[in-house]
Amino acid sequence: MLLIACPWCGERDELEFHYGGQAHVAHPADPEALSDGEWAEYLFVRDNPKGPFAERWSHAAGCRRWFSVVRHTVTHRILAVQSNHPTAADGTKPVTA
Amino acid sequence: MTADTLRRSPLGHLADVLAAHSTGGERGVRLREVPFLAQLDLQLHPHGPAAQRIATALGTPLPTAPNTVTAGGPDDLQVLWLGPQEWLVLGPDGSAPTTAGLLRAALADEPGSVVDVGANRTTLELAGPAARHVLEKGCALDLHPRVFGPGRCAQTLLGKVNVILHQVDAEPAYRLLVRGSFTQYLTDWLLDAMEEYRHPPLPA
Amino acid sequence: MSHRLPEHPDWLWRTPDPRRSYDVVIVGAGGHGLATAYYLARNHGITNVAVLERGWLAGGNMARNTTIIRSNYLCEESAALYEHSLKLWEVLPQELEYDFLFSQRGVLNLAHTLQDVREGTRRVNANRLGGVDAEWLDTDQVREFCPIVNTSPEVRYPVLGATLQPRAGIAKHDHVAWALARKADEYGVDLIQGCEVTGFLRDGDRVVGVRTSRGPIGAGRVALAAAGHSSVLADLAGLRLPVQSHPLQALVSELLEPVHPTVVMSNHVHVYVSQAHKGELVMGAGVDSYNGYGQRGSFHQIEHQMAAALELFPIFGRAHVLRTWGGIVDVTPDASPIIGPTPVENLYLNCGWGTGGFKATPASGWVYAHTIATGEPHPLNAPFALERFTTGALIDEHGAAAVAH
Amino acid sequence: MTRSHRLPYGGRVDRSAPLRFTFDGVEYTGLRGDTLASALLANGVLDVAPSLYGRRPRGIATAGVEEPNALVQVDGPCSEPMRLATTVELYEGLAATGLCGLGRLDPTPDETVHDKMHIHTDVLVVGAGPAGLGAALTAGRSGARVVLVDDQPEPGGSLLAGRESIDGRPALDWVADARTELATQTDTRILTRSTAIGYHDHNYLLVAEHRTDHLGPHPVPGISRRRLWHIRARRVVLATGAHERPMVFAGNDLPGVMSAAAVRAYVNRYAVLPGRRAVVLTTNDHAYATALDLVAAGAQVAALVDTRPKPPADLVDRARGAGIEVVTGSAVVGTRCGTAVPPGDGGARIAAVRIAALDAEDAISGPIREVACDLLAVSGGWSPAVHLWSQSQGTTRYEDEQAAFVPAQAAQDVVSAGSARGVLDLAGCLGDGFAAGAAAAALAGFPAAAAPPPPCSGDRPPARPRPVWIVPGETGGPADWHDHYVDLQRDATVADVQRAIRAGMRSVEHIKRYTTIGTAHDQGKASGVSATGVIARLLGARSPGDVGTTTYRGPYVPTSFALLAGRERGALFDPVRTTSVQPWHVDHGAVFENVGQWKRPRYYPRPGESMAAAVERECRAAREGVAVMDAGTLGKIDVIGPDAGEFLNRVYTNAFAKLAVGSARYGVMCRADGMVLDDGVTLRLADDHFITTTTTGNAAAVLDWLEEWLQTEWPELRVRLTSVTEQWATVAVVGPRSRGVVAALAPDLDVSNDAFPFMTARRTRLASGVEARICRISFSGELAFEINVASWYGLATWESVIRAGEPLDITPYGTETMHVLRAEKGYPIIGQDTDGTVTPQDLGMEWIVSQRKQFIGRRSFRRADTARGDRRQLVGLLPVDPAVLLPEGAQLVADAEVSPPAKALGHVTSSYRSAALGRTFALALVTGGRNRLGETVYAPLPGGVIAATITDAVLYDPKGTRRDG
Repeated sequence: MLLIACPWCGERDELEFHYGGQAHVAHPADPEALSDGEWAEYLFVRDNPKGPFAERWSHAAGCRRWFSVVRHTVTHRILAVQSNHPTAADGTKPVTA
Repeated sequence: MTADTLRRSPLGHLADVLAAHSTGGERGVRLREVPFLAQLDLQLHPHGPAAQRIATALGTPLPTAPNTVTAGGPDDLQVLWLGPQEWLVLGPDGSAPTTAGLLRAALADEPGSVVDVGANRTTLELAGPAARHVLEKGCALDLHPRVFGPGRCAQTLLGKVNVILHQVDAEPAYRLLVRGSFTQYLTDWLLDAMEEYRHPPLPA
Repeated sequence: MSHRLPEHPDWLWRTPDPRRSYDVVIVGAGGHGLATAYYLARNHGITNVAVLERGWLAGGNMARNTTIIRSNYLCEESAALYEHSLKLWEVLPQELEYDFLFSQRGVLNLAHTLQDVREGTRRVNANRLGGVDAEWLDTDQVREFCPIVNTSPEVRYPVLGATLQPRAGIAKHDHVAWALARKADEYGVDLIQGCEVTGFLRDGDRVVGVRTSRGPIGAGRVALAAAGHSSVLADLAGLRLPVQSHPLQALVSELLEPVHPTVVMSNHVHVYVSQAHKGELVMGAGVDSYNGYGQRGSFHQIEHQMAAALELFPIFGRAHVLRTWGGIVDVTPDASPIIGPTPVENLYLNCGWGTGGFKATPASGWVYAHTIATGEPHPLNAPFALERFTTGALIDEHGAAAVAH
Repeated sequence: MTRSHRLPYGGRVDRSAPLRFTFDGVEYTGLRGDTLASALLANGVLDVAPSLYGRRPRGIATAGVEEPNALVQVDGPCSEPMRLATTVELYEGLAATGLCGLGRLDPTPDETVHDKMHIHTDVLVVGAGPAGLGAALTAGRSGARVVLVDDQPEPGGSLLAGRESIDGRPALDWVADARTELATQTDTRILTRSTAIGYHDHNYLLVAEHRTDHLGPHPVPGISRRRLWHIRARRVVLATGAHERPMVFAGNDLPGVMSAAAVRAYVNRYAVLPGRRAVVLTTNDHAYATALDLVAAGAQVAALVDTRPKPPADLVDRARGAGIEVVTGSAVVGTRCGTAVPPGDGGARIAAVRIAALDAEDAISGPIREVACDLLAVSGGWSPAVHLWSQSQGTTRYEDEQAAFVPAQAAQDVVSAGSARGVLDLAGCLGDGFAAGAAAAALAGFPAAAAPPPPCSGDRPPARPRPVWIVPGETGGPADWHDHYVDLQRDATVADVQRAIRAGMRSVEHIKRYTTIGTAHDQGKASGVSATGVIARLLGARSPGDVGTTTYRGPYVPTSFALLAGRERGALFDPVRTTSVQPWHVDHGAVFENVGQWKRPRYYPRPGESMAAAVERECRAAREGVAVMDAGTLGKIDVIGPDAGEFLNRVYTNAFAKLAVGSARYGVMCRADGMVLDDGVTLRLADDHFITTTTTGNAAAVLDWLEEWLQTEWPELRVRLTSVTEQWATVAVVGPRSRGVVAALAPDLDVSNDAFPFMTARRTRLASGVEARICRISFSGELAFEINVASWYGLATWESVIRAGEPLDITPYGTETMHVLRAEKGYPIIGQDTDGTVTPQDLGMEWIVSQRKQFIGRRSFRRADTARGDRRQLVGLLPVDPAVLLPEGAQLVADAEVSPPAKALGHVTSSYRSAALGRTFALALVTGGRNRLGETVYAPLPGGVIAATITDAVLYDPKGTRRDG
């Protein structure tokens, strides 16, 4: 049972979260401009490193915010947590940096 | 005006059962439903002008510290932090239309939402010296008084059910807001967890 | 009465040093790598082969699975591949001269909702049409077939019926791997343990060998068969795969007198359990949602697995979990494997088996050996090419295989 | 009657509380404070059951969780297999049976309760021996929250079995004081009879507490039998102690060969003399105390055999002073079994040992002599209990000096203390514990003044041991040593290990698997390192460190399924979700269907009525009169904000931005790969306010999906989502006569078609006074209304609909009828007629796929396979024989004659008997189906082939003339 620090609610059990896979994979701005191969890459191909991995979680049973975590995929140590909610930029402070 | 005789709270039919399972004493714990509380889901930007207007209208600021509750105003409202841009405004039975009106007026043209969720969830109150231990049977939050206490709230899991947990008294007493469809299950779960405290403790 | 396992043979395999080059280098001495080496030799006469293993032979997922063998998959392509596998399982004990306790005790897949019933009957009918043995059992027949299943209508998700594949069953995983290893070794294949692949030797766009912790090794062709680490290896070759690696756990009980005559799987309540030869209950838990290479998963998966097990098998209440462990499953978007050539010349790929790798071992080796030997996929693995993610011709097993097994 | 082996005084047993128990059907008496093992030993019973495979007699060999032999079935209301006699506490009436390594599952339902508790602590200390107590004391003094767990009924650990002094008093007085002090610390909790079984990531530990096992087999009212503690700790101190290793020599498995530390525990803690004439065999200092304690208890110690040529002189002197012959540089090289056993005094038992000197290479180097004995106490050295440490991913290293694997690099916020990290003397353990507790508290934010540990006496740091991994046999070589047992429970010997190595095995993992060493019930707890030593010797490795151990896997001790399941059983296994109308459904005999976690009425049979008849009746009511259904389970989401229309445009394949206020529209949403995800009707309540519905089973997933896109892709959209699924009760009133019912319910509402057209909504106050939103939405093709009220009024509104409809014979209907009605109209059910490989076009819904806007998944439709014209498409099927029902899931082929393996053209997704059509019909996904209208396909089934004609999916009222009534 991982202990994940929601940037807003603080440390909670993994069970409260939904996993969202690799972080920072943006939906292509213009999908129609992509080749089938490029589109397939967006749909299906994600990094899968053995080591630090930037990934998304959503605090589904809590504040329901999505955020990013850098987690080591062998030790499960959480190396960084980052809120990507726009409010953060506007001055509301998540409880963890 | 609606005849209140038509209204059914999810646990109205179980009031006697809840009372019968409640116990007093040093390791007592009590469970009851607090039906028909007004509940409004409020979403908006916490630092816009509307937030200030709402604070004035409600008579209490919106809590911006996660997992905290503010209270006040003539209507005895409580505002629970649900997320960085979301709150639950709780009030007495019947107060929803007025409060919703106030909130909508204060929100004005600013993006946000006010949604009546009064019938979406009901409220259970779990109180007594053993209340925390009952919760600890299925809640992974740290409920130690050093960490959690009156005026704190959290959206979390109790057993397999999402709840809004709100500590209202140091006794301790907690309110559990649970969606209507899960109410029966959660009640069964709580009554089962409380069973231990109806019996003598295990000899040391 | 509990059974003592059959003794292993007096001789298993050599511990050779790597030679400078081989016709084929297989990366990964798990079941699939060993089966590939075996069929390269047996079916194609290619014996100048090395199987390189980072750790100890068959120590990855091969040592960690719950040994269920079945071929009753939903999609025609999958069923055909797994059925080929099942047919090979039926002849391999004799062919390999190794009693690996292949026991065709049947596999039940329980249905608990009307949707489960629809999916189950769809699978039974599809399997029968595809030449795979399959039957539909009603609740009474389920109780008759496996009397300890709780078929009471009072449970949270009552058993509404089950599919049965009579020819399905279990086998002893270590014995299987060792049987293949022994025969491959006998054919002259070098099984090289403690040899980690750290990179690829390239000549332009072609792969011509591998860099290893024990020095460079030349290779006419390089075949990856490193379940759990497919992405890590592909990365070394500059390939990104539609694969994510997740933890998957399993557990065994202590030895118990026989109570469970078959294999029972339930997607809905989430149980899969058999009682092994010696008497231990062997069960699998769920796949964790997050990526992980730690060969361990989250404990709540085990707890949920136990609750589910008791829902279906109340008699298990006082059994004990003796040991839990975790493996790493490579999961693809359509829950089907990838077997075939890659965009890099002379580099071949076999990965993404999710939870189905063990049962596929012989067929995987068979078709992979064919692909490596001929440069062209075997008809059975042609649909499982990497290109399907571009064309959209996925082989979507999610419908019937939403959980691990 | 046997002579009692109970000592007349001493021990932690209550002589005023004799307890009767039976073992293998024979009645005995023990004392409160006994384990089953000590009570059996007190009665002279040593062997519990023969070994599983070799049928060798085997005796109690240890006094704890590392026991390899003494497995029992504890009988009772629900008997429990595979308990250890060494850990089962005696209670009045205990009944147990010896097991030869194979348990028996009792089919009797287990009525006992198992529960769980989740707690957080600043410092968790595992083990309440001297190091653990010291750690808990200092950590607790800092004000930190402390949890101390120990598997025994009382704290003390090794002190319970010893005779040491602390602070000038018996050590157990110090333990009592420590316990008292801990009890006064407000935030310290001691869990006894509690074994830490698992150490997981992020300092998450599982502790199994046996709460009532020692009280007897019956449930104690209100008290769970066992409890699983889930503990999240900021810092962990592992003071888990060490296990004494067995030694590998010929005949080392005879009953009467026992761990020296266990012998000491039986003598001192349980006041039981396991033998009257003992030989002690040791590689280290510790067994000297055993020898001395045996003598003090009145036993004879015939010889103390030390593998070391020069053991510490003071120890030798003390032993000799007690009249013990000390034989140095030697080992026991064989044992002899007694044949003449006193009647009733157990079965086979050791009668003599054979002793020989060993040279520096561990070879026998002198004459062999035989010494008679009835007990051989063996200390092969000490292995720190690194199981939890290893589970926490900490590394270990082999320490030659100690001949042990000790903790090396920590992977989490944890330290080991005391003998768990190889500190084997009491003063060292106390000092280590005190320091570790203070440090852990400080790191958790509670600095504490360092208190010096109390002085102690009775032992001292041990001298270097001399492990002898294999004591040679008197003849032959390792391949012949078939009675040198390495794993007692698996009957695996040195000869077996040698065979594995000869077969080519080199890895400890392979050898373990080849021989099955370490895989039995004890998981090699005590013997694992000995096995590594044996393997190292036979492989010619320099030390066991070069071979390594196999991975330590949880749980630390076997843990019952029931405990892990906890309270999630029966009614609490998984939530049952119900709507506010549920009481009515139950009262009116509904048969329920599980849909996700919901219970939905499937149909409402009248007394004696079959499902088919009920469904036909319900369908007829909906088609010809009026019928009512509880639609409250559909997911409902408020979508609010100036960009709500744009947002819906992006997630649905069709357009919503320009939907008129007060109007509703059906929409389909796809995943990014173009496959249908969900469908439902969305209603526009205001310019900036929509309410969107989802399928019952998908509600949570769809909300997650929408939030994900909104938060992570389109944060610029000013849209807020609120789930209101349970806010609204939804009563669907369906059928040509529904208008009259709604008119009666809602007198203020003009329900005429012109005033209230299809796919619009109206707010009104019902005659009851309840505020309602009524929509004209139809999932049946008939005139239909959906009445939405706050769910507080759901039941009352449902009842008022029933009352208002009574004159029209209004009929409640369930999901089965709903499915028939919608299928007659060709409306697909997502998840039934689709399976994750189906596009909207495959469903014949090109009309709903906008060509003018972007939406999630659109790009995927252009992929080669997705754009094929001959994909599987939804069509209708009419069986040629109109009375024959196609089974759902039937496969379809083009030819009546087909022999497997054959490819299918498609399969039946839905199939029903239709009263309205007067026949059976089905929906199916068929390859290129829409180009095959009129063709005949065949469903090969076990009972024969069914022929059916492909038709359009819409079979009932294709022109849609009925929806306006």
